[in-house]
Amino acid sequence: MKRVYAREEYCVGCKLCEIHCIAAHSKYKNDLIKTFKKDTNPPVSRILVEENKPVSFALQCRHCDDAPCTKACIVGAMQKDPETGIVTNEEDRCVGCWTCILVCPYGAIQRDERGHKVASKCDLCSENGKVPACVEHCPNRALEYGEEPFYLAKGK
Amino acid sequence: MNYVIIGNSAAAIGAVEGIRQVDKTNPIVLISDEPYHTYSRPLISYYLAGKVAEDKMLYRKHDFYEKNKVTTMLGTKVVAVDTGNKEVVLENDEKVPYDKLLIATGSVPFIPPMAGLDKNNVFTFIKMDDIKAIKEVVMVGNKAVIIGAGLIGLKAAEGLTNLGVDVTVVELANRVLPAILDEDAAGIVQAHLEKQGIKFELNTSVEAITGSEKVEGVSLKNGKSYAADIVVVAVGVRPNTEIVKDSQIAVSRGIVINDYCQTSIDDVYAAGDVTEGYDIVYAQQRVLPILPNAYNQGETAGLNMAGKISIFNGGFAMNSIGFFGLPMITAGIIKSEDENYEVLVKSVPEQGYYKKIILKDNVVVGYIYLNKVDRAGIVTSLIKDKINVADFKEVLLKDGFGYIDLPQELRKSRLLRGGIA
Amino acid sequence: MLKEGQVRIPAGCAISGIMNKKGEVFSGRDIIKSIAVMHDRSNGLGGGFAAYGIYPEFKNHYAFHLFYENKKVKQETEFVLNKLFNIELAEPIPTRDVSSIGKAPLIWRYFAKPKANQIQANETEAEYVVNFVMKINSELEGAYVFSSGKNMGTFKGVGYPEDIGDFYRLDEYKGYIWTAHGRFPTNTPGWWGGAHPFSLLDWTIVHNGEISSYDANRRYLEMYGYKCTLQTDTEAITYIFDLLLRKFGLPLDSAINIVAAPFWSKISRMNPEQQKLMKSLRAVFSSLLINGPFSIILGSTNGFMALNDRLKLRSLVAAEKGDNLYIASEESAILEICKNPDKTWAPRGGEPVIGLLDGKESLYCFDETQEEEVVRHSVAL
Amino acid sequence: MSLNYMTPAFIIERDKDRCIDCQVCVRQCANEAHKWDEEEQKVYSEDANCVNCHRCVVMCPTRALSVRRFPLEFRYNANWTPETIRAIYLQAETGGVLLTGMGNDRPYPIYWDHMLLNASQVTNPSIDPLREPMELKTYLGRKPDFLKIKNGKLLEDIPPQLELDVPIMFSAMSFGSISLNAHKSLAAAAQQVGTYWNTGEGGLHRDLVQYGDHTIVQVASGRFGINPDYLKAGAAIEIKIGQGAKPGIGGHLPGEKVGEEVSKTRMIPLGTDALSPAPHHDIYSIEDLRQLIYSLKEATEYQKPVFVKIAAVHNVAAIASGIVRAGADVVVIDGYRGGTGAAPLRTRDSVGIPIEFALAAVDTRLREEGIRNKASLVIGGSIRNSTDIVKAIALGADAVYIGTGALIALGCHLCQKCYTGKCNWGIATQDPQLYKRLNPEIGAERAANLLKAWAHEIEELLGGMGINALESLRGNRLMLRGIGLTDRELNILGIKAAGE
Repeated sequence: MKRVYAREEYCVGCKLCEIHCIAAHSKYKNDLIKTFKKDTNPPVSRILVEENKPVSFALQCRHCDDAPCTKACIVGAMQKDPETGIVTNEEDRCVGCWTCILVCPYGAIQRDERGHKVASKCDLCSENGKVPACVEHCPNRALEYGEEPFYLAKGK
Repeated sequence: MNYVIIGNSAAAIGAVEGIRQVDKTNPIVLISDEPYHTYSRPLISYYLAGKVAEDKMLYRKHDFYEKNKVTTMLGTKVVAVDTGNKEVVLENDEKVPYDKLLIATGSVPFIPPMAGLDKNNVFTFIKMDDIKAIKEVVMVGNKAVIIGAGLIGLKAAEGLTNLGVDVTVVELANRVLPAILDEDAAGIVQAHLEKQGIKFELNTSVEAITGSEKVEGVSLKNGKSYAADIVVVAVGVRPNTEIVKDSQIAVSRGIVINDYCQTSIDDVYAAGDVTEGYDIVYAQQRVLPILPNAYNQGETAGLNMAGKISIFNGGFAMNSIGFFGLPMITAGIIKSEDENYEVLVKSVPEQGYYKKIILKDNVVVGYIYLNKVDRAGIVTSLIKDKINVADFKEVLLKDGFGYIDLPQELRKSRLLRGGIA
Repeated sequence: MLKEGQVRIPAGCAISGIMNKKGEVFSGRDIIKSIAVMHDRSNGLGGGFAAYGIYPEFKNHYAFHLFYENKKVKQETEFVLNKLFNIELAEPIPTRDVSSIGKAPLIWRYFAKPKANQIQANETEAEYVVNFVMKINSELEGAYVFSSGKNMGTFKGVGYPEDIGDFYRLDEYKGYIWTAHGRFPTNTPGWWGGAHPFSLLDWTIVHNGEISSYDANRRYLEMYGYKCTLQTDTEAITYIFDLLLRKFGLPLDSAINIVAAPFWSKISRMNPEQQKLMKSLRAVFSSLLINGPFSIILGSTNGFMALNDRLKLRSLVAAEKGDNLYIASEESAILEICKNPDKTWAPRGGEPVIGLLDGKESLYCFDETQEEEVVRHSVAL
Repeated sequence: MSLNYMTPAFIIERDKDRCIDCQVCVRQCANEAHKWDEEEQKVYSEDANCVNCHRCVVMCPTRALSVRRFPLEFRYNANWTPETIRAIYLQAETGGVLLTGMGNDRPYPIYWDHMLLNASQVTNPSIDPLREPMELKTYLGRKPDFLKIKNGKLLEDIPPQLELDVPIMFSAMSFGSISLNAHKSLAAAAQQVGTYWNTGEGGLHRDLVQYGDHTIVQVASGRFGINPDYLKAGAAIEIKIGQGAKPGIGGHLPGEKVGEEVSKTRMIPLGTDALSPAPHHDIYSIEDLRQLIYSLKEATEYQKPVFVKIAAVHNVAAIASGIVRAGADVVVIDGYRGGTGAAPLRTRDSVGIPIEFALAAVDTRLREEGIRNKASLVIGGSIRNSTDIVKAIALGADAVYIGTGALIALGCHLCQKCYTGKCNWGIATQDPQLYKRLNPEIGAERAANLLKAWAHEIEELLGGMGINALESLRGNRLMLRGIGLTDRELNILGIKAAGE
């Protein structure tokens, strides 16, 4: 499946991915100014830039083939779409028990405690149906969206 | 091919999904003594507190059985397994034949002997029906005594407190949550619970439940006694091996299974709380009554039953739980057992913040995260993959410990993998 | 108004050529008829002819044809000529009055041989002659050498080519190669020297086109002592061939591959040996690529070669009949004098039509090139 | 402490209606011109730190930023301009030589812009490059006068030549002055487009040896990173005598830029200053140059063309002639607008001559001496677009070098602060936090795109002139006409005035 791959060599640590992730999942869909100025309680970013200068990279759900979060979820809210491979959390049913956080080997699931507590995670912008917002707005191609990591594919 | 599954919780559902990954057509019969559509057992305390409505308790959606071509026999109790004739025997003596059988009967409450257990308003706390029974009688202003300060006991205490019940918890151990917390962490949790009005009696146990027909109180071995309208017995659970006790299926503390989740008898598989599987932290067979383990075993069993050879390498204790807004995640060995263990601790009790990591031979074998639980799964994966952390031990406790702190090679090898790390 | 040589004048043209491979001579009447058909391709501002084999009685003498603007410059020129050459015969070139031809300059011819003692040690006879021509044309205002080969001559002037042929009485000459040119300059002062063919030694060129590489070609040529006094394409093309064939001793096909170089895409499909040669030719002589539209007929004592630019941006048709080879801007100009050719074709861009007299292997007809002589041409540092 | 008289050069304008306090600007500014106020939870500016590199402006996701000249005015004085006054303040403060980066920015005439190109009309057809082949291939190297050919075979190979698919190369910029990622970008672009990049005087990083066939390795006065392997790794060798930005001046790479990779590549100790002397101390005259040229040829078995690069100075034509006679295969002339990582301001702005004149003079001189095809002529020093190239070739250049233009393609915004090592675009820096901003894949694409775009434009212009091979433009000065030039300037350029 297509995934987002981070290339730390080229991550400039600007966090535009986080900013655009927030906007992409806010009620003001991709409108940065409204998201940050009008939404008093904007969503948490589902992508996380990890930084220890000079190294940085963005990390989000890897949509594991054998996703442990889907198996550990106590309510069956976390599911992997058999067609697309995308792991999504059905937030209606999520009770915020954080078992997914316990098992996610990437630490890619965030606690979103704005309303009723839910686990928030990357959905590959599946509702937009195109390139995830983080990849689209990465200024330095440090995020690649593809079947496999760019440089592995290139090495073939 | 005819699959029979006894049970209707995580392991049973995992098995259905495992079978259906491989075999889309052959019939699956699912038998459960509970009359309900599969529901999430851990949610019962939420249900009690009214945080989750009954229809949101479902572990899988309403159309789950239909979609997966599962014939259900809900509210039907299995009494025995006849491995010779390859059939299960029902309470009404009917027999259901199987080609492949999964036993996923879960656990039953462990109820220590004590006087007065037969009185009304003495409850256990693991099934929907337990909650429904409590809901029938509970009233604001009631007093409740909960026997056991484990996960179930404290969940019951939280649920009842939320209903306006005055709760006292009695625990034989010296601390709350003795199975998943050390003394320091338990102290923080206890203090937090006490702020919510819950009282604790530690290092003691109940001598007798008092009252006439109905519970009126409990007397403790330490001489104290408490008035009570409700008593919840939550000392622990044990594998529900009742139906196999007359069979050839090997049982130790639970049903013994191998990496394929096979029992000692051909074509009979077992998964979940009823089993005794491999604990990779302790490196021995143990009963691990936790949901992720149940699902994984169930799925593995299902895959193998349908002919796709699959291995579950074993699990280990891990829990994510929270009480009154204090989340905690713990896994593996949480207390140093001898001088071979190395313990890393960071604690700010006044903020309810506690982080402890246990290492053995530079491999993480357990941890406790209190309050700041974010990204705990990274540490869980270090346990699971037995990563040597010698090179980055000092950053394990760091706030926001993450992939950036892993050596570049390890980090890249994990991040570049699409699948599970 | 500036005349040829003071300014570059673009021109369109008609060209035509006939040769007999056996070397049998024939009257100039045919070539006049042929070029007359293409009357509309010229505008009366220039016409001319080249003829080979016309002076058999002086075949070992250089036949210099000169225009003089006045007698004074004629005297000056003859002084130089006498100093450098032994003159066998000097006479005005015979002409007849043609009403359409305006005022003509003084037109003289000299049959002469170089004075051996004047030739420098490191100079060939041909170079000696070339240097003389360059000197007269660049230094003596009003004198112009327009023909300098042996047993051949060019005849040109301001007017329609058929009238120029009539004027020079070319029907009375007999040659085995004839080429002709009708000119359509866009702007001209009508100077006789500016008409075509252009000639140096035995080389003559008639050319139709306007080359866009002119200044690149010119500046390269000037490094080798050529003086492009006329600023015409024809002059530059003549010098290019003179440089490549005579001075550098390159084979004709190499010269063609320089001036109408095959495209790199074509070279890339050649065998390695050919590729190496082509790359070297193009790399070393890149400044001699003739770019832009042209069709030319390069005449020499041994034959002629007709060539189009590599994109074939100008028309050019060839035909054969018996021993005769025809070439012209338009097929009609051939059919006028050869009703039923054995074969007619339109040469591709960059693909030469080469007609050689029987027994000749090359157009080049000057001193034999020796290995050591070749070395001498390189510029010493 | 005493009062610093310097005032900010730029002012950062933040549109508060658009700013979302996302701090991208804070994270991106190496000069700390943007800061985060933790208490106020707001982004604010330190104008004095701003160098106007536009990194923040371009990165700002809401386009909330703009940078303007600081509005502070001095009393009008045509003589004592603000720049002059500020230079004095700075020197009074520091006691040092004024340093700058990039090329001469003074308003001297730009002669490229005083030359116009020809096109075909009626008498000669223009050529449509989309329909007809259009050839830009160029060979650089010494050409013999003639070839020995027998029976269709070349009897003697011609001297080594560089084959260029476009007449544009990337000029020398050392690893040290620019980042490894910048080098990678240029090297990969050169390979992709079929041209060459130049190491500059900083050696060849091991990651770039793979691009050797498209690399010109430089030998300069410091001799950094030079050994036989280095010389053989490239396709050609360039001896750098001088550069347009600072004729007569050596180079100085401060020790803090000499990190591990630079140190290894330059073969100098970690953290030491890399000083390139002003002259080569083994070249004090032209005959010494000949020795070096032939030493390098010997070392590479006469397989590599040797370039000699000089700055365009007053006597450039005679010097170039000497260089050709000393045996150089390619003469490189760098005009006074050429860029640099660091140069004394006064040298940069006042030494040398325009490349247009230098080129015309050198080409004319070499032709007069009959040695023009003994060496190819490459020029650089502010080639800004494809018409500059077409004009340069018509004046007589074989090919051009681009440096500044290539860096602009990679993201340079000409803030002229290369010498600080804090290039926010990841180009002129060795800071790992900064150089990773230049992803060489993107850089290579952009640099290659620039060359391709210019090549297309050159083809269009050639087609318009009725030319389908670049060599027919080379030295074809009739294709040029001057506009707004004096007779003397026209004469030096060897071109006619428009209308003539």
